Amino acid sequence: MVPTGWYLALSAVLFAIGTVGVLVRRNVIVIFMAIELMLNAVNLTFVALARQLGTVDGQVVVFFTMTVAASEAAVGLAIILAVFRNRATVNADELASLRW
Amino acid sequence: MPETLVIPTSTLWVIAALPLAGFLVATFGGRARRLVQVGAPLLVGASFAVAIAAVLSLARAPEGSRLVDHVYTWIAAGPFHADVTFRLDALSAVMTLVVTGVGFLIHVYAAGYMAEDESLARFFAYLNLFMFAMLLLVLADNLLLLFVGWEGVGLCSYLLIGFWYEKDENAAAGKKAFVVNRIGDMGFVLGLLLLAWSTTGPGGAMSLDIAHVERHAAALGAGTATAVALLLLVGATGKSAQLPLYVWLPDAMAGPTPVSALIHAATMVTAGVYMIARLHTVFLASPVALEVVAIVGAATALFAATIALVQNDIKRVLAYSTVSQLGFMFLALGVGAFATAIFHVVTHAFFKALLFLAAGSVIHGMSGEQDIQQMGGLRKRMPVTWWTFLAGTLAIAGAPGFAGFFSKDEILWHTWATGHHLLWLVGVVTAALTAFYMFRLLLLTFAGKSRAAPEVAHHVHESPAVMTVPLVVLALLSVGGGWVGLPEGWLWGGAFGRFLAPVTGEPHLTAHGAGVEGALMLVTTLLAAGGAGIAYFFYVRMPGLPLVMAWRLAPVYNLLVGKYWIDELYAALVVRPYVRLSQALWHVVDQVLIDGAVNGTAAAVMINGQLWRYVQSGNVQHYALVFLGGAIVLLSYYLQR
Amino acid sequence: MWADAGIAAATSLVVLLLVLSLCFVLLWVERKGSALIQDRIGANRANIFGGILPFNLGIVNTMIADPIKMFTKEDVVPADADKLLHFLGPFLAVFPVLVIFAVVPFGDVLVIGGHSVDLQAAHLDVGILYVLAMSGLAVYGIVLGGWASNSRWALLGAIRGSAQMISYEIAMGLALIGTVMTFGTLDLQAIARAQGAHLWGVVPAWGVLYQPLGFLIFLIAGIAESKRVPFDIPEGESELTCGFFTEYSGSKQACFMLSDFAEIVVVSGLVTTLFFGAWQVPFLARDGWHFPGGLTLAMPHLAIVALQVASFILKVLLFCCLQILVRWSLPRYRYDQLMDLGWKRLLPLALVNVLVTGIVIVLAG
Amino acid sequence: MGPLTFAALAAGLVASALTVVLHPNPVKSALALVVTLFLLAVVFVFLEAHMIAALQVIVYAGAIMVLFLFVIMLLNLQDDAAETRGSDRIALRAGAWLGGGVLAGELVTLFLRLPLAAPSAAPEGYGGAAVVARSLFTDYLLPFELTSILLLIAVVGAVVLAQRREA
Amino acid sequence: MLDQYIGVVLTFALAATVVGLMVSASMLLGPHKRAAMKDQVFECGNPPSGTARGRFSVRFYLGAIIFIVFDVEVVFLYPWAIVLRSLGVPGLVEMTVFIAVLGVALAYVWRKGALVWS
Repeated sequence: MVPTGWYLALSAVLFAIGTVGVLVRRNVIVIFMAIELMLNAVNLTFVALARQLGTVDGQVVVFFTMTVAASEAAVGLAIILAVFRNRATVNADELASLRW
Repeated sequence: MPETLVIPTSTLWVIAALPLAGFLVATFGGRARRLVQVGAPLLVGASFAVAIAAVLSLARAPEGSRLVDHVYTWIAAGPFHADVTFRLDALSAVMTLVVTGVGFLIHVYAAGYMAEDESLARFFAYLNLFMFAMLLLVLADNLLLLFVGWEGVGLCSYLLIGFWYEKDENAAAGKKAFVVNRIGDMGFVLGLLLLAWSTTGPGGAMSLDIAHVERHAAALGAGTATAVALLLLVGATGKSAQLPLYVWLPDAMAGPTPVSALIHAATMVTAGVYMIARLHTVFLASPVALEVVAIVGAATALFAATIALVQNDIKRVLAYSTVSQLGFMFLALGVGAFATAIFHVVTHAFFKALLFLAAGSVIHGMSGEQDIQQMGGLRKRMPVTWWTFLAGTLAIAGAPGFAGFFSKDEILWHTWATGHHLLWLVGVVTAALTAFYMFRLLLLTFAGKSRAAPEVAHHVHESPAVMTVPLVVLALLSVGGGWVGLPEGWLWGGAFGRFLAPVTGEPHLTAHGAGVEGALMLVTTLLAAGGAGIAYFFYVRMPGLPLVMAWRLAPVYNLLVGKYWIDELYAALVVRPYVRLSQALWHVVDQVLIDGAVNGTAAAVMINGQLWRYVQSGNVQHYALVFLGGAIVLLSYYLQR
Repeated sequence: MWADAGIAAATSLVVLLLVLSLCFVLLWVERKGSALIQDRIGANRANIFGGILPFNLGIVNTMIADPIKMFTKEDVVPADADKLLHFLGPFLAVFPVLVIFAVVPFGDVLVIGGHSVDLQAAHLDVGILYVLAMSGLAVYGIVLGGWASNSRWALLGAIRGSAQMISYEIAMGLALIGTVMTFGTLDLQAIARAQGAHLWGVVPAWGVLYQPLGFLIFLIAGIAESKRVPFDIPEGESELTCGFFTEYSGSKQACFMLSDFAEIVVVSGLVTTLFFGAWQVPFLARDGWHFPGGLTLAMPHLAIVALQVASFILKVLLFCCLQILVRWSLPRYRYDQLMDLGWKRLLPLALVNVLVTGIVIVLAG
Repeated sequence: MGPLTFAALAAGLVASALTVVLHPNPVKSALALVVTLFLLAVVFVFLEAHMIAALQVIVYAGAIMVLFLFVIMLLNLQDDAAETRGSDRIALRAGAWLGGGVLAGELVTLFLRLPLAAPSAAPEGYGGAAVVARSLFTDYLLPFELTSILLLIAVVGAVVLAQRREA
Repeated sequence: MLDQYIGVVLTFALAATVVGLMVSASMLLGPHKRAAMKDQVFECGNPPSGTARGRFSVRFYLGAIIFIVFDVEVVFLYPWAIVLRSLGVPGLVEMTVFIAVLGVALAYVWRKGALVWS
C-alpha cells in the first residue's frame, strides 16, 4: 500500500513540470498542453485525497475539471486559430503586441 | 389614554399598493392613453373601496383597537429596529378615507381636465405615486416609514408643481417648494433623531414605532420634549405652509389645478397637522411648544387672510385661504383640540378641494384666464360650477349648517374654552375676513356682467360631466359633511370627537356650558355674515368703491398686494447671501482645493504609471514567471508555519 | 493468486486467438462472399510449390497465403516520413480494437478442478466505458498514419477518417446508454446474464427487445466506425487512392486491413452481447434446458458451456456476414451525406431514444 | 500496489511529461501528453477511481487530445527550430527551471509533511459508477446543470471564433 | 477490485506483442531494396510537388469541438443511466434540462452551418 503522500508528491512534480513547460515553450499550443498537464496534476491530487478520505467528492470534482478542460480546450484552440489566421504565427514571443 | 388592543391583519398594504400599481401602469403603459386615463382613477377608487372595508372592520372592532399589518422587517441594526408596518386606528382611518376618497374624485376630475394634455401618462404616474406616498405617510406605524412617505409626497409635489416645466416660472416654483420643504424636513429629521435617542427604552432598545414613542413620550424631560416638539413643528410648518415657511404654497399654484386641489389643499399640506396629532403625546409633554403651535397657527391664519383680501388670481386667493385655514388647524392643535383639528382637516378637504376644482372648471371655461378682474357674469354660462362654488364658499365662510361652520366654530370654541381669549379674537377676525374675501372672489367671478375679452367670453362653456360630477359630489359633502361632528349636546353631538378620542385624547376645557358655546357661535356667524355683506356691497352694489378704497388706503393696500414683501425679505436675508457664499465656495474650495487634490492625484498616478509601464513587456510568459515567484513566496510562508 | 493469473492469461489468450482467427475467416468470407454476391468465381488460383497439388486450395489461399504474402513484402517508407509515427500508425490502428474484446464475455462460468473460470478476459465493472475508451483511442492510428506518411492523399484520408470516426462515436455511445439504463449496469457479463431471463416464459429477454432503436443506431454507427462501404470515405479508392494508408505497404498495410476486420468482429461481438443475448441459448440454463411448459432436461456442465460459447461465436459470425453483405451491396455515401447522417439523424435520434427509455423506466418504476 | 509498481508508473509519468515539455515537435508532444494521460488513468485505477479512470481516457485521450492534434495539423506546425536554440531568452529559461524546481521541492516537502494516516480499505463499490453518480446527481446537482451552460457557451464561443466571417 | 485488471494488463501485453510483431513483420522478413522512386510519395505517378501537409478546412475543427461537447455529455449520461432508477422523476428532469441545453448548442452549430460538410 503506497502512502497517499507519494501520490501527492508525484502530482506536485508533474505540476512543476507543467509550469516549466508553460514558461519555456514558445509554441502557444504546446504551452496550452502544458496547462492541461498542470490541470491533470491537480486532478491526481483530488483523486488521491478522495481515496484518503474515503469519499468520492474528489472524484466528482475531477469530473467537473474534465468538463472545464474540454470547454477550455475548445475555446482556447479556437482563439489560437483566430490568432493564427490574423498573425500567421503561434509563437508566444511574436504575440506580444499588448505592451507599452 | 385607554389601553388599545392590536388586531393583526394582512390587508392594509393593499390600500397603498393599488396606487403604486397605478403608478407602474402609467409609467410603463404610457403609450396607451386610454388605459392610463381610465386605469389610474379606477385603481385609486379600488384603494378607496378597500379602505372603506378596512375602516368598517375597524369600526366593528372594540372601542379604541387598531389593525396592524406587519409587512416585513425593514431595519434591524443592533438595538435599533424599524419595520414596514401599517396601522389603522381611528386617526389614520379618517385620514385614509379622506385621502383615498377625495383623491378618487380628483382623479376622475383630472381624467377630464387633463384629457388634452400630451403628457397625460406622466401626470397620472406622478399623481398615483403621490397617492402611494401619502397613504404610506398616513398608514405608517413607524415614524421612519412615515418620513419616507413625507419625503415621497414632497417629491411628487415638486414634480407636479413643475409639471409644465417648459415655462420657467413653473420650474422655479417647483424648486422653491422643494427647497423650502427641505428646510422644514431638516428640522423634522433632527426632531426624529432626538426623539429616537431620547426615548431609548430599557436595554437600550431604540425604535421609532409610534407605540414605542407614545409609551416613552410622557417620561420625556420638559426641555427635551420642548426641543423635540419645536423641531417637529419646524417640519410641520414646512409641509403645512405655516409662518415662516408658507411662501412656497402660493407659488405652487403653478401646477395643474387638480394638483392644487389634491396636494396643496386637501391632503399633503395637512400632513403636518396629521403628524402633530399623531405625536400629540410628545407635544402634550411640553406646554411651551403647544403654545407656540397655537400662536403660529393664529398668526398664519390672520396673516394669510389679509393677503387674500386683495389678490386677483383666482387660484392664489384660494391658496392664501388654504394657508389661513391650515392656520386654523394649527390653532386647534395648539390648544390641544387634536380631534377638532382633524375634523377641520376633513371638512376643509371637502370644500377646499371643491373650490379648487370649481376654479379649475372656471379656468377651463375661460380658456385659461385666471384673473378674476377679467371674469364676471359666469353664473348663467356655467350653472353647475356656480352652484357648487357657492356651496364651497358658504362652507368655508362658515354659514350655519355647512361643513366649515361646525369645524371652525368648534376650533374657536376650544380656543376660548382653553382660555386663549386673544387667539380666539384673532380667529374670529380671520373668520370675518375669510367670509369677505371668499364672497369677493365668488361675486367677481360669477356675478355682474362679463369683463372678459369678447372672443374669450364668446365660447365660455360648462365643463363636461366627468368634471362636474365630482364637483357635485364634493358640494354635497361640503354641505352635509360637517354633521358628523355636531357640537356636544346636539343630536349625536361630538360623535367625531368620541371616535378619535382613544387616539387623540380629550382636550381639557376650563370653561364649560353649551350657553357660552352658542353665544360665541352667534358672534362668529354674525361677523362672517357681515363680511359677506360688505363684499356684496363692494362688488355688486357699487363696483367703483374698491378702487377708491385702494387709493385712500394706498400704503396698506400696497403692503397687502405686495404680500408684506416677505418673498423679497427672504431673498435679501437668505437667498442672496447664500448664493454669494456658494459662489465663494465654488471658486475657492471646489475649483482650487478639491480639483487641485483630484488632479494632483491623477497626475501622481500618471507619473507612477509612466515609470512602471516598462515592466509590461507584453510577453505572457514573463508575467507567468512573476506569478510563479509569487506562488513560491506564498508556499515558503506556509512551509515556515 | 498464481492460479488466477494463469487463468486470466489463458482467457486473454483465448480471446485474442478468437478475434484473430475470426478475422482470418472473414478475410476468406470477404473474398469468396463478394464473389458470390457479384456472381464471380473469386480467388481460385491458389496452390503451393508451383501446383504440385492436384486440387485447388481456395480457403488456404485466402486464409494463409494472403497474410504470408503481405507479411513478406518489402516495407516501404517515404523518404521524408516520420519513421516512428509511421510505425505507430498501424500499431495504434489494430491494438485498441483487439483489446476491446478483453471485456466481452464469450461464455458463462466454466468450472474446472475447483476453479470457476469466468469466460471473459477481464471482468470489469465499468466494462462499457472501457469499450468506449479503447474505441476512442483507435482514432490515433489513422491520424498518425496519415500524418506520418507526409502525403496529400494520406493526410486528407486521415482527417476525413478521424472526423468520421469521432462523429459516429457519439451516436455509438448514446445508443448504448439505452441498454445501460435497461440493465442498470456497465458490466457486460452482468448484462449477458440478465438476458438469460424469458418474457412470459417463452420469449428470450434479449436487449434488442428493449432497445430496437438503440440496436439499429449502434449497428449503423459501428459499421461507420469500421470505415467500410458504405462509409469508406477515408479510403475511398476512387477519390483518395487508398486514403490514410496510401503510403503503406507490406505488413503495415496488412495491419490496417486487419483493423478493419477486427472492428467488424468487435462490433458484431458487442451487438451480440448487448442486444442478442450474448452467449445465451434460449431455455438453456446452467444446469440444463428449461423449456416452457415445465419440461426440463439436464446436461453435463462442459456441454452446456460448449453450447454457449458456440452460440456466441455463431451469432458473432452471423453479424460479421451481415456487415460484409452490406459492404458489398450498398453504394458509397457522399461525405456530406455521411456527416449529416451522423450528426443530424443518428445523434438526435439517439438522444430521443435515451429520453424515451428514461421516461419508460421511471414510470414503470 | 507495491512501491515498485508505483515507482515504475511515476517514472513513466515524469518521463512522458518531460517529453511533452521538451520535445520540439508539437505532434510528438501531443502524443507524449496522451501517454501521460493514459498513465494517469492507470494511477487512478490504483486509487480505486475506476470510473474516473475510464472517463480520463475517454474525455482526455479520446477527445481533447484529438482536438489538439487536429489544430496542430490544421496549422501544419513543424518542429520549430526556435525551441531548440533560444540563446535570446536564457534568463527566462533559467528562471523557469529554477522556479519550477523550487516549486516542486516546496510542494513535495509540504505534501510529505502532511500527517496522513494510511487510508482505510475502500467501501464496496467505491469509485464505481453508481457511487460517483449518486453523489454527482444529488450533492453536486447545481454544478452539474451549470456544466451544461458552460459547454453551451464553449460551443458558441468556439464557433464564433473559428468560423471565418463571410465578409 | 484491482485483480479485475489483471486480465486487462495481460491482454494488453499479449496484444502489444502480437500486433508489434505483425507491424514489424515486413521489416524483419521483407526484402530491403532502396530506390529513389520508392522514397517518393504517391501522387498518381506525377513527381510530388509542394508540401503535403497543406492546411485543410476549419470545418473539421468545428466538428471536433462539437464532438468534444457531446462526448462530455455522453460521459455524464452513463452514470446517470445507472442510477436513474433510484433517482426517479427528479433525475429524469435534471437530465432533460441538461440535454435540452446541449440541444440548444447543437441547434446553434446546426444553424451556423458548422455541420455543412460539402
